Amino acid sequence: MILDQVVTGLLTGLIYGLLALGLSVIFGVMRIVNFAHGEMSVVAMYAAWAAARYLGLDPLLSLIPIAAIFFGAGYLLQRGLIQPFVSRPDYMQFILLISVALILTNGALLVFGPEARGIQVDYAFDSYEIGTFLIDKVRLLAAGAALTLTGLLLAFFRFTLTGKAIRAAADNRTGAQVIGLDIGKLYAVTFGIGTASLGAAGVLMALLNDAIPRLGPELTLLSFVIVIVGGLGSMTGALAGGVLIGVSEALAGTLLQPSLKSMFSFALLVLILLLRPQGLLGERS
Amino acid sequence: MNTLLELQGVTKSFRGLKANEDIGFTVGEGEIVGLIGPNGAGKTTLFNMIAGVFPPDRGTIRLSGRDLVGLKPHQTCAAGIGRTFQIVRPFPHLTVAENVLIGALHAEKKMHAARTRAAEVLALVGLDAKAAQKAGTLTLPERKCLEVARALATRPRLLLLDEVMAGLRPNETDQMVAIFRRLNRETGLSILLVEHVMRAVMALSHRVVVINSGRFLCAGLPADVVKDPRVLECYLGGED
Amino acid sequence: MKRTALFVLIGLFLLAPLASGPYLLSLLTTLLTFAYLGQAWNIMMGFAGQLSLGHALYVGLGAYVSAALSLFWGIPPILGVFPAMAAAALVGSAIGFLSFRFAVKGVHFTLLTIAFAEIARLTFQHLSALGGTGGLFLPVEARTGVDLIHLRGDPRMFYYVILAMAAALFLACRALMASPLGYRWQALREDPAAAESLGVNLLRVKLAAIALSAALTAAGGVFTAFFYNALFPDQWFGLGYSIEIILAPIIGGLGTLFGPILGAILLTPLGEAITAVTDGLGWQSAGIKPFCYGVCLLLIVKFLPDGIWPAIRKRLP
Amino acid sequence: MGPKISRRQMVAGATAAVFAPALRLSAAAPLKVGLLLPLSGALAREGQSCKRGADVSTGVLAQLGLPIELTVADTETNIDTARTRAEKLIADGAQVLVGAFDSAHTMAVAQVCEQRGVPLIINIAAAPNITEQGFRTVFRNFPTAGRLTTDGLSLIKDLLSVTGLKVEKAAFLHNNDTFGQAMAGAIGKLAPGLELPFAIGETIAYDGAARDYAVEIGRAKASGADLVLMISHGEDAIKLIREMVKQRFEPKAIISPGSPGMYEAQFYKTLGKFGDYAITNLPWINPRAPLSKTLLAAFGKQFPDALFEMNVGFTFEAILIAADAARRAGSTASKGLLEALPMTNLSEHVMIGGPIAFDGKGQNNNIHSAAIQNRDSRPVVVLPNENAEMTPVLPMPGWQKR
Repeated sequence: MILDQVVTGLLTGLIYGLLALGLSVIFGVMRIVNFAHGEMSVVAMYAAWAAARYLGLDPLLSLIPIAAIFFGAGYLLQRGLIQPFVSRPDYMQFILLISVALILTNGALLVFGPEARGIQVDYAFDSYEIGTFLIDKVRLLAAGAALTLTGLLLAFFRFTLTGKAIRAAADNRTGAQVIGLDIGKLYAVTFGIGTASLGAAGVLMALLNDAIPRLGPELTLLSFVIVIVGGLGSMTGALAGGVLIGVSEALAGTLLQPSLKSMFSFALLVLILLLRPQGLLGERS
Repeated sequence: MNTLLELQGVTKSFRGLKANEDIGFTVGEGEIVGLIGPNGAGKTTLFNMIAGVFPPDRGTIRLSGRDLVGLKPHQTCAAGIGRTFQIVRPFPHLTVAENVLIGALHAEKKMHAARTRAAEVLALVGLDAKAAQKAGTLTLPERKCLEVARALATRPRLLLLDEVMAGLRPNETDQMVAIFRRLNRETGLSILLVEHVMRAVMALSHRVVVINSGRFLCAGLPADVVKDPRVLECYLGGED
Repeated sequence: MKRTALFVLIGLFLLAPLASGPYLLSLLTTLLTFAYLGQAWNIMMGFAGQLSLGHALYVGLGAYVSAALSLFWGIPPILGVFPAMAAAALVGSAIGFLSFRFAVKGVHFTLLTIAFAEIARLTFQHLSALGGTGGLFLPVEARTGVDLIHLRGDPRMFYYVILAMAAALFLACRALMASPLGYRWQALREDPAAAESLGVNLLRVKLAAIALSAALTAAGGVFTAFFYNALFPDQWFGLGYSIEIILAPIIGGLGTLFGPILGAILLTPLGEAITAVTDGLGWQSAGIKPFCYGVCLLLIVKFLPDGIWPAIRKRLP
Repeated sequence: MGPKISRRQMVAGATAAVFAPALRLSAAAPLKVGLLLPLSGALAREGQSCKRGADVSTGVLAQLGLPIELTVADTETNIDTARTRAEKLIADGAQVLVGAFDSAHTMAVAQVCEQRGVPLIINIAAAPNITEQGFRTVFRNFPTAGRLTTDGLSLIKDLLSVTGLKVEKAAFLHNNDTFGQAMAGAIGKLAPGLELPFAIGETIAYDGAARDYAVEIGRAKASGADLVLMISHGEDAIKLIREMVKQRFEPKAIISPGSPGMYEAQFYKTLGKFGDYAITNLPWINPRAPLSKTLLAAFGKQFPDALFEMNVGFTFEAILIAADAARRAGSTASKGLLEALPMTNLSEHVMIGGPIAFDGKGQNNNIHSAAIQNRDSRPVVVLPNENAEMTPVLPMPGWQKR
């Protein structure tokens, strides 16, 4: 049974990883902590639900268009609202994004109502049986998609010109300006990418969870924990953190009382903050 | 002349790179010593070790015989070391007077005594007209003055000056030099200064210590040192 | 000018219960509670520059410690407030010490404060001796009269208690700001390395800020416990409450004395005003009020990034 | 105007006859009822479902000659707002308050009401302490956790004996929130005295905010339980059942001894056939009471897409109790209501149980639970017999045999 749980935790963790990646990318490049992170991904869950309900699109298909829309929204949000706050102190960024979160959560409540919105795919209840193992099909598909997307993102940052420019801007803002990079645009692109990946993660999560407005803050906190554990600003760290939190929550739930699952994550967070503040895979500045 | 600051065999490396190796020199009481060397010679690292920002890997640093190694910056300050930062670090949202007051609070426990002390120091460096202004609004030369005033307000026995003349115009440099000479003469303040502005170094220093690539190169009277071929060579050859 | 404004403000608050009905009184009590808690939080963030997003931890601790002492040992809150404050100061110092010892700074420090508040919330959820998620209830007796020792009385008494607390804290903060400690806090906030070079003992100054802020916040928690008489971990330890606490001082003007008060004066009625407007317009959909509140908040941060008080002060002679 | 409407009106008319004295007062000013519910924030779903009960009450009560004027206020799931809104409602002239769903908020509102001498009729809030505080103005028409549990567990015994099902070991899964902990505490205390024909094996407390319940169900399955006792809160029930299907965990019965979750619209919509056969033992609308028929008809008309839930029934009843008190007092003033409420003896109401009456603490002890089984994505009363619409079916068919 423990092994079953570890596998489940691992698969869930991959989706968490993609979710947290968005937070990490944005922080890593422009040092902004997106406190509306979870709320934004709940909007993506609703988008996936709406696509399934009204267009009959499977979330695995609506994934790409929704991520694209989220990219655009993130780009515009950064340009229109967040850019002036990049150089302001963190508490102002915090209040700004808390307001955004309030607006998103209650906007979702206004538009979609308080009922949980679940997506019905015809494979929702399937699971694969391998020996004594039971693997949940939805989770496997979602995790696979999350892993693929994460891989694509990593490749983007490693191999494309824009990706390299963004990394340069993250490492040395002034230096990047000196060599003529348009920082404003790069930041907007980064915010777009961060938003797109949390959007994609939201769509995948909609397969496993019903969308409900109050899920937002939970997801924000979860992403923080993952990102700190993996290393704030580190992309592979976010993935590793997601898997670690997924597995350790599963184990904590199995070995301790399940209601203490998140306590375990927070304890892990504290330990990491104290002993390795750069996170498991982050670099010490 | 009694020895005030004494460094012996001070060595420090960062990630395998030696920043300072086996450095030793002294500053006497009431003495002004110029510490020069090309960029990257390890001067600021040395300052940070004296001020307690980080400890040396090896070696001793003593102030009037008291071991400074392992002390935190606020403890070295209590021991009598005042310092300025190469890149000025004013408290931007506080007024000029408040900036200096925080230093003065180290020397004076009572608020009004500290305020008086702060006012005196501000007058001394010629910033008294700007006392009520926010430090963030000062010009660079004014910020340098403020940096010095703040350090002076702690009533140090040894003042560490890290390139305070850089970026000043010649007449401003001369004013600054005059202030330090007066302080030195009237209060017996000892000064160790890292400086690239040779005009200031020559005018102020009683003695000059040269380091290069983290090692002690030579020491002597300012006029002698500048003629030393090794010094010339390290400046010409060491510049990259 | 500032002094006159202060006296007018205090006078208005003193006389308010005479002119206002219970509804307004209730609103003013909430307002003063947030002004008080915001002021206490401001010591740590506004003065000393340590951003805590887990201040609900200290409200909860103060509330639970004093309530438990009163329930199980009959210790009245007037005495219970001291152990409550001490407990919060101790926890705050422990967090402060750990963060100092392990050099946890900036965003990481903020997340550390959230983590500890969440751990406390989950712990209290599982403390069945203190009611767990089922809640801890104080007996509601003697609802008339004034009993300051046991904090029992009618709403006007509670109003004056929190008014006295807020006023005392305001004066205390004003004295602190002008004290050596206050200046050292500001030095720590502005530039820790420079402060240290000027002889400021960072650990001591930081711990003083956190411990004092935590203890004063806990005193607010004691008030809250005896005002509401029912304690639930999700309510008083929750992240939502931590966020509520810090809105007023940031909107009002961080690090200023009037900021937390002005912020509360603006934000508490803002919620009521939005409800009145949306009701008046016939917008009945649930969620419209917090939605508009979010929009207002966004506009304020966007256009008055330094807060209201600094913007007003600039225009004062 | 179709024949449907006229039939509904007929039923309403028949019910109104019971309240005949009320008709004399119908010209009087309506009773001003202030309703406090968490319409936004964490409890928005529950609050909005309660509100539907209130929305439908105005019309139904008017037909009974019990005119009310309803003002609804949103507590935003925030205790300060709950308190301030209560004060505002009273300031705006509310003569009786109804609410507030959450126990913490209800405590805050109760104190305002006590202070102001305005009666509070609690629609839903299960924390036992609320009626242990000596409030004079607080009346609760909702069972305490202890009562819910006793009824819930006894009904399990009845269910097992009626269906002849034998189970050996139960796994007890409960949400670790206020309600869940209160219920779990009551079960721990009461179960031994009830001589249940099965043992409660693994007890699993879970976090309602958890994102998935793979571990929880994994543990229940590994414990070898053939009965699942579940205290859920809302959509957690959906996730738990879905996880059972995925993990192919097929207990003989899934029974909630008195919690929300498994009889809600979203539950049926999301789970479809997998939601069937689960049983919840809780207070429910008495489908045979005349007033229930009126209420259900009105509800069906006003909310064709919504499902009638317990929240709706209790919110309606709380308002009914207020209107009834005003009728008996012959006045809508709070003072008169406070004198009339303790004398409440309302036999014509909608929820299963005896006449509504309050004990010295303001608690109605006559509410009884019924066993509700999900059949064809609809909640159906299966026990007690006098209220039953169908007979219970246990053991549940396996997931793949549906």
